[in-house]
Amino acid sequence: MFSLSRKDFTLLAVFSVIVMTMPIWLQPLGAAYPGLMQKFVIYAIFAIGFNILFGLTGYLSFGHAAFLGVGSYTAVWSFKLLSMDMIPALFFAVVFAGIFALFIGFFSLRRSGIYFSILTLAFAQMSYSLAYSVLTPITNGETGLLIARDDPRAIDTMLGVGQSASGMPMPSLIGIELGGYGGFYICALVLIACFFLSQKIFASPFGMALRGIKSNPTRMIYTGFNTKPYMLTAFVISGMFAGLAGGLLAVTDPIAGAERMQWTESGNLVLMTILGGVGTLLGPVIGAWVIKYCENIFSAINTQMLNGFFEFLPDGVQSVAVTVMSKFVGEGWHLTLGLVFVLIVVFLPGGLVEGAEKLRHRFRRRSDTYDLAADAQEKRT
Amino acid sequence: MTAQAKAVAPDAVPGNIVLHVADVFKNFGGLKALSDIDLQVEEGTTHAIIGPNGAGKSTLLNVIIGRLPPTSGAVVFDGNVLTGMAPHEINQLGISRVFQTPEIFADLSVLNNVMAPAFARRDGAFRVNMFRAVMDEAEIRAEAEGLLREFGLYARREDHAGALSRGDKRRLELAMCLIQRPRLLLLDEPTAGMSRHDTNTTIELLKSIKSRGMTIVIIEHDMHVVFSLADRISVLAQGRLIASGPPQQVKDDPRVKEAYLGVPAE
Amino acid sequence: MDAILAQLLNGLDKGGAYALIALGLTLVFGTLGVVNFAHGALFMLGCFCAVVFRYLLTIETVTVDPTQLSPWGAPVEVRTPLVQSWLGDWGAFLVDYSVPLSVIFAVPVMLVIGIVMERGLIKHFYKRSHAEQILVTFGLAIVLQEIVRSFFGANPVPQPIPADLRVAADVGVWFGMEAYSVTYPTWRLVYLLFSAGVIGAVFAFMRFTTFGMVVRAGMADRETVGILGIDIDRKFTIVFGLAAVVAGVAGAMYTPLLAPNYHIGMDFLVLSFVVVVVGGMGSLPGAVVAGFLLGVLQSFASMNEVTSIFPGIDQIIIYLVAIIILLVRPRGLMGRSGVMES
Amino acid sequence: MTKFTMNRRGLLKTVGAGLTTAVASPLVLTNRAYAQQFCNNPGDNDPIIGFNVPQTGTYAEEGLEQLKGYELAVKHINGEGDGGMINTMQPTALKGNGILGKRLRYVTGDTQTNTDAARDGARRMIERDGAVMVTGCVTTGEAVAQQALCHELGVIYMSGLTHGNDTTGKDKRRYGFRHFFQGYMSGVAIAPLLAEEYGRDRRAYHLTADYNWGWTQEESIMAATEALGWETVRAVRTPLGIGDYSQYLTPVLNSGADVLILNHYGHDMVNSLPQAVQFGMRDRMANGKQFEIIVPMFSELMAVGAGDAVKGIIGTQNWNWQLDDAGSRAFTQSYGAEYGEPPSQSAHTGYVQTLLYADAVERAGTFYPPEVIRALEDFEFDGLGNGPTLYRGSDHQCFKEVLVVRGNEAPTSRFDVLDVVGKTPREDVMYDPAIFGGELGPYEPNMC
Repeated sequence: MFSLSRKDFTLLAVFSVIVMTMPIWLQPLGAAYPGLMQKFVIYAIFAIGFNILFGLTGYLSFGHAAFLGVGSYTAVWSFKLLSMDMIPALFFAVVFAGIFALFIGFFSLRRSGIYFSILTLAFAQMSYSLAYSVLTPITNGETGLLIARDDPRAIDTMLGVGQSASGMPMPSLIGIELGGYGGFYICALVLIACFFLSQKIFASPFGMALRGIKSNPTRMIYTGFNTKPYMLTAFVISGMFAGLAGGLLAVTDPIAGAERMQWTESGNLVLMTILGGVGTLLGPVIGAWVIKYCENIFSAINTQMLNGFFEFLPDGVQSVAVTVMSKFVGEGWHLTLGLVFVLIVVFLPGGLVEGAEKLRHRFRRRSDTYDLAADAQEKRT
Repeated sequence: MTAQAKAVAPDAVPGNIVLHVADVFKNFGGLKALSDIDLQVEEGTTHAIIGPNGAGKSTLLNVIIGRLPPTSGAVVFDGNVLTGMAPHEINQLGISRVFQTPEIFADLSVLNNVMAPAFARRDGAFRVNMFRAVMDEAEIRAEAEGLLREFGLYARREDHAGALSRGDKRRLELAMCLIQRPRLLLLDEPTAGMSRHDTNTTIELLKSIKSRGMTIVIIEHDMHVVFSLADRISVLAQGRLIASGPPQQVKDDPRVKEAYLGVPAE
Repeated sequence: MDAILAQLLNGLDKGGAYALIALGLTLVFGTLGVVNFAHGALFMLGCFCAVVFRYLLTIETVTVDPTQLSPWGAPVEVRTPLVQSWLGDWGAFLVDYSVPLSVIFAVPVMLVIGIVMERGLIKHFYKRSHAEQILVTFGLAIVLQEIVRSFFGANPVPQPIPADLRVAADVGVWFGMEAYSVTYPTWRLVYLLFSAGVIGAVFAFMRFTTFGMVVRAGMADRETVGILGIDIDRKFTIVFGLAAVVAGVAGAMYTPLLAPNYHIGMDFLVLSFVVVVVGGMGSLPGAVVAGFLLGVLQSFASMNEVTSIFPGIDQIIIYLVAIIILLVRPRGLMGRSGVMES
Repeated sequence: MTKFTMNRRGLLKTVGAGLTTAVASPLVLTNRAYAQQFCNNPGDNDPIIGFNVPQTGTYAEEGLEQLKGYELAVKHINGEGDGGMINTMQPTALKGNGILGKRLRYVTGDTQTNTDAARDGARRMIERDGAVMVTGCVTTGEAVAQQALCHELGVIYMSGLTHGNDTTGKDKRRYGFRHFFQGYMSGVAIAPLLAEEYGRDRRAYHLTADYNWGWTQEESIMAATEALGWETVRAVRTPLGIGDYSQYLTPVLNSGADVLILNHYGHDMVNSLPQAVQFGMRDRMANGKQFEIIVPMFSELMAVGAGDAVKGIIGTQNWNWQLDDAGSRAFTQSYGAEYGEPPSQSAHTGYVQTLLYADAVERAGTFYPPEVIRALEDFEFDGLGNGPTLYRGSDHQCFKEVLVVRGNEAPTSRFDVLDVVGKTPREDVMYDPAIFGGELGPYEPNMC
């Protein structure tokens, strides 16, 4: 049940090391602070889950942010009503997101291709609009759902787990508070578990069936597979991953806002997955990291920093360098992101992971084409 | 003959009627595509359906497979009325189909192409089976590799199926059907567009399958193929069944000669 | 009755805009098979064609008057508008009518932009997966937005309606109602007629020219057209240019109703995809019908009589209708089978 | 341009040249946190504050204006430039030599007008850059989200442009402070002028953006106008950001109303106001009176975006550069010298908040947040452009004169689109903090 092929096991081990040592290797990149590392890890979970649907079945959902939002709202409500412990919060986040995905998937999966995409988009946008306005009693609308000191927290009260004398209550795991690095390491463990699960799904007959549906749905039904429950299961699983990610967002930072459900968030997720490489195990994770990095680090560089950085240059050259660079950072970070998208898709077709692999092969063994194909194949099976 | 070959048709009982197309009519609007078709296929035999273009062969096949509902009449397979069943349910009853243009999983490896149908056979139409890797299913894997060896595709088991030649794709599709150990194999022009040499190879392959006791319904243009394989032949013309019987009898039937054989084949 | 007429006009007006945006998108979608996330950016560029045109007409010479200081301590600048000082009343007329005249400016500009985009980038992506098309066109859209932002900032740039068209027309009287029962902005009526005209022109072009027939055949069955040996490449370029022009003029004329900023394209992007898909992939009439349908339904759903029964219905009506239509009709209103279904 | 050595360090950190720091393990960092008395104690280092404003998205321009105000404030606090309002602020402990004798430094972030991104930015400033105070926002959503986060982490948050009642009402926090005015004050402030201009016998139709801010605004204005004797015909909620409001505007015309109140902000208002004018509403007579449109909450950038439609429209503002007091003049002077244009209210509130924080630290003699908070609470000051002002301790809301403005009929540039037509005294806009509920929470900081 927990076995993996040797190749997958190596990948998992390397991946675990990369994730757990983030505080070290992100240091020189200026990203080694808990807030961003938590986001790296959580959005990686989100993208892995999305890839189970999009990567394996080819069904492009444009409404996955809705499940992220449902997960967050559920978790915050669990903090408010039951307990500040993360276990019930995550449990309910996953369950509610799953139920929501079951509902949306049931209707959306009646169609395929672009029609499916627009159906999921429409459901998610409806959820967003309602969460922002009519459902404000549940969602607290624009300002977002926050925890308060005087929330009931039935379980905590029953167990006599009091709130700390100072500050706001913090989400915890069996009494251990989850701020900062603690929150990051918990999320990192969850990510590794999710990565493992996604490896198992990719290698399993279930995963093969999903790939079969992507490759040739006609052959699938004439081979005796009932494709509808397969699709629905994949949809619900990926919705649950999203719910888990949403729950973790609330665990590390107890607030849930409607903007998390907007189409731009779904779009971001799609871009992360495509950027990294659709259908590859590692791609969506890397895509998520690249986009979150641009968003958080590039946007924070201002002209003062640039001036300092280019101080060694003569005055005239310095101001030119600063002017040019400032178009790409700070308020111009979107431009960098847009260029990254275009350049990657032009020069690394198939996304970062697949593109990098192709390049590596081209440089390493130009002649041995048969092996190349076999290797690429092995990656998929 | 290998071990797999014996396993292909587990419990064939000669003389038993496995497929009965009973008084089927199929209209498309005003067009009568099929009229009063009545066919019986005996277990363990190869039954060929022939006829000129537009005679209704494909329509008949689609009615059998559940893709098209008949306007009236019924298709009965092994005591089950197929009308109204979904294609995957029909397959689960034991009918596998080879298409005119090969339907395979182009993005999967050749080996996985053959293994996937085996899971449908073993696990049924739907089962969430996540915790055991495909490649760890030793039994199914061995069976699939055996079939690939037999079909001369073993060396290419790791390749994308989409990269195979057209002839290889056809053989792969046949292997995908056989691993399901179907009680009835439907072949839709299995040699269409093949060279004479490939056609002969395919005939030999089909003969070996037939010799395992497999029940086969074949739709075919090529008379060489038909008379090499068929135990019984039914002739369709303008949506009607004009003759049915052993090859020699059909060959001599004047109506058939008039309707079909009078025109040079191909 | 008057309320219904007013909302019908609102709906048709909205629908005209939706249909125009969707028309170009469905051409690119249906003919070229490209999921063009940069289509919203084309609309935005069209808006800024109007802005740039007006800017060019109102270029001023600036002389600094060092004797006077503004309250924030800078020398006062004296500005003389060039066009008006050269051309007098005629120049004033040009400035006043800058928005409708900018359409003449937008057509060649957008055509060039469309052709450059297609030749430079999009054409390399016809054979690539939809996923990669999304990524590259989205990236392109962001880059275009940022370029516009670096020139015009993020604040909306309002464009005035020509003075003669600023009054609201008493539409009710035309239908035999009392005076002032339904008044409607003249510019919106102009936009409605304009969108009808552009839609008509596109349909006529597709219907009566050989080029249009080839393109329509291509939408129905791309392979066959390719086999016929028609130089489909050049046709594709022109189709993309045409889509850019339609989106662009739709944007330019819309600027008085909606002050454009660099982000306006993204706001229309999702909506235009919904309209196209509800209309059905590969169908030009479908896109137009869906545009008007969604526009009219959105207007009627916003009436107090409706929202008092279904609170919040006006928030979600477009998506709700989209869901219902797609569940009832598998390929939207007029979709063809096999286009963008896998 | 002045060079900041720290900023170079910051950038090195950012783009990855400082490989040597790689040895620092998370354990070390956590220990560092415990070694402090409170979150991001500058100790012997220069204090760092974070400016977190939208730099992209719909409200980017408003955010960038605010950023300019912040940057100018840092200069003045550090003794560069002409000192601006430090010279006019009374009382003040600021000496133009930084804070507590140390040079003030800053980092910036982009909130994208999105609560999640705003919190991400604030966390980066607090966790990575060691910011001892975070400030900036353009919407109430951003303000509440950042304020709650900063309270959890024990870092003071000075909000920027937020007009919703919740920021210092239902969602107030001990660590959050607002200088900007809010919806209730707008309603009370605008009422006398409305009575004077449009009379007491009016029928009003509200169009309200359908989210928290819109609702509180609608409630406040409705209460204030009904107190005047106006009748509310109907209040209709409009979806956020729909762009085309025609379907909500046509029912206004024949509703029997003679005033339209647009409870819209920013981009919503930039579209709804011109569209209302296009429908001929301002050329119309209803109930024998001239039909009027009111926009209770204005900003200069919104007014520019709305173009000609804004002429003659009455609304309220927090501050306007055309004010003629010493503080406003000084600020307008030095801002104009720096950027070549007059400041907006967004820049003003950012500037003032920074000064107020620096001054409070100076008076408290420490960066320790509880002490700084106590220094800010119930602080009375003058000379910052709004007349005598009180930072009320019970809800951390500033109370000062509220400006009533009107769209300039003949603007000479894009900087004088709004004219100040009235001031409502501070006493009139004061209210009982209990009406909005909420709880400030404890002084004692969490450890970040």
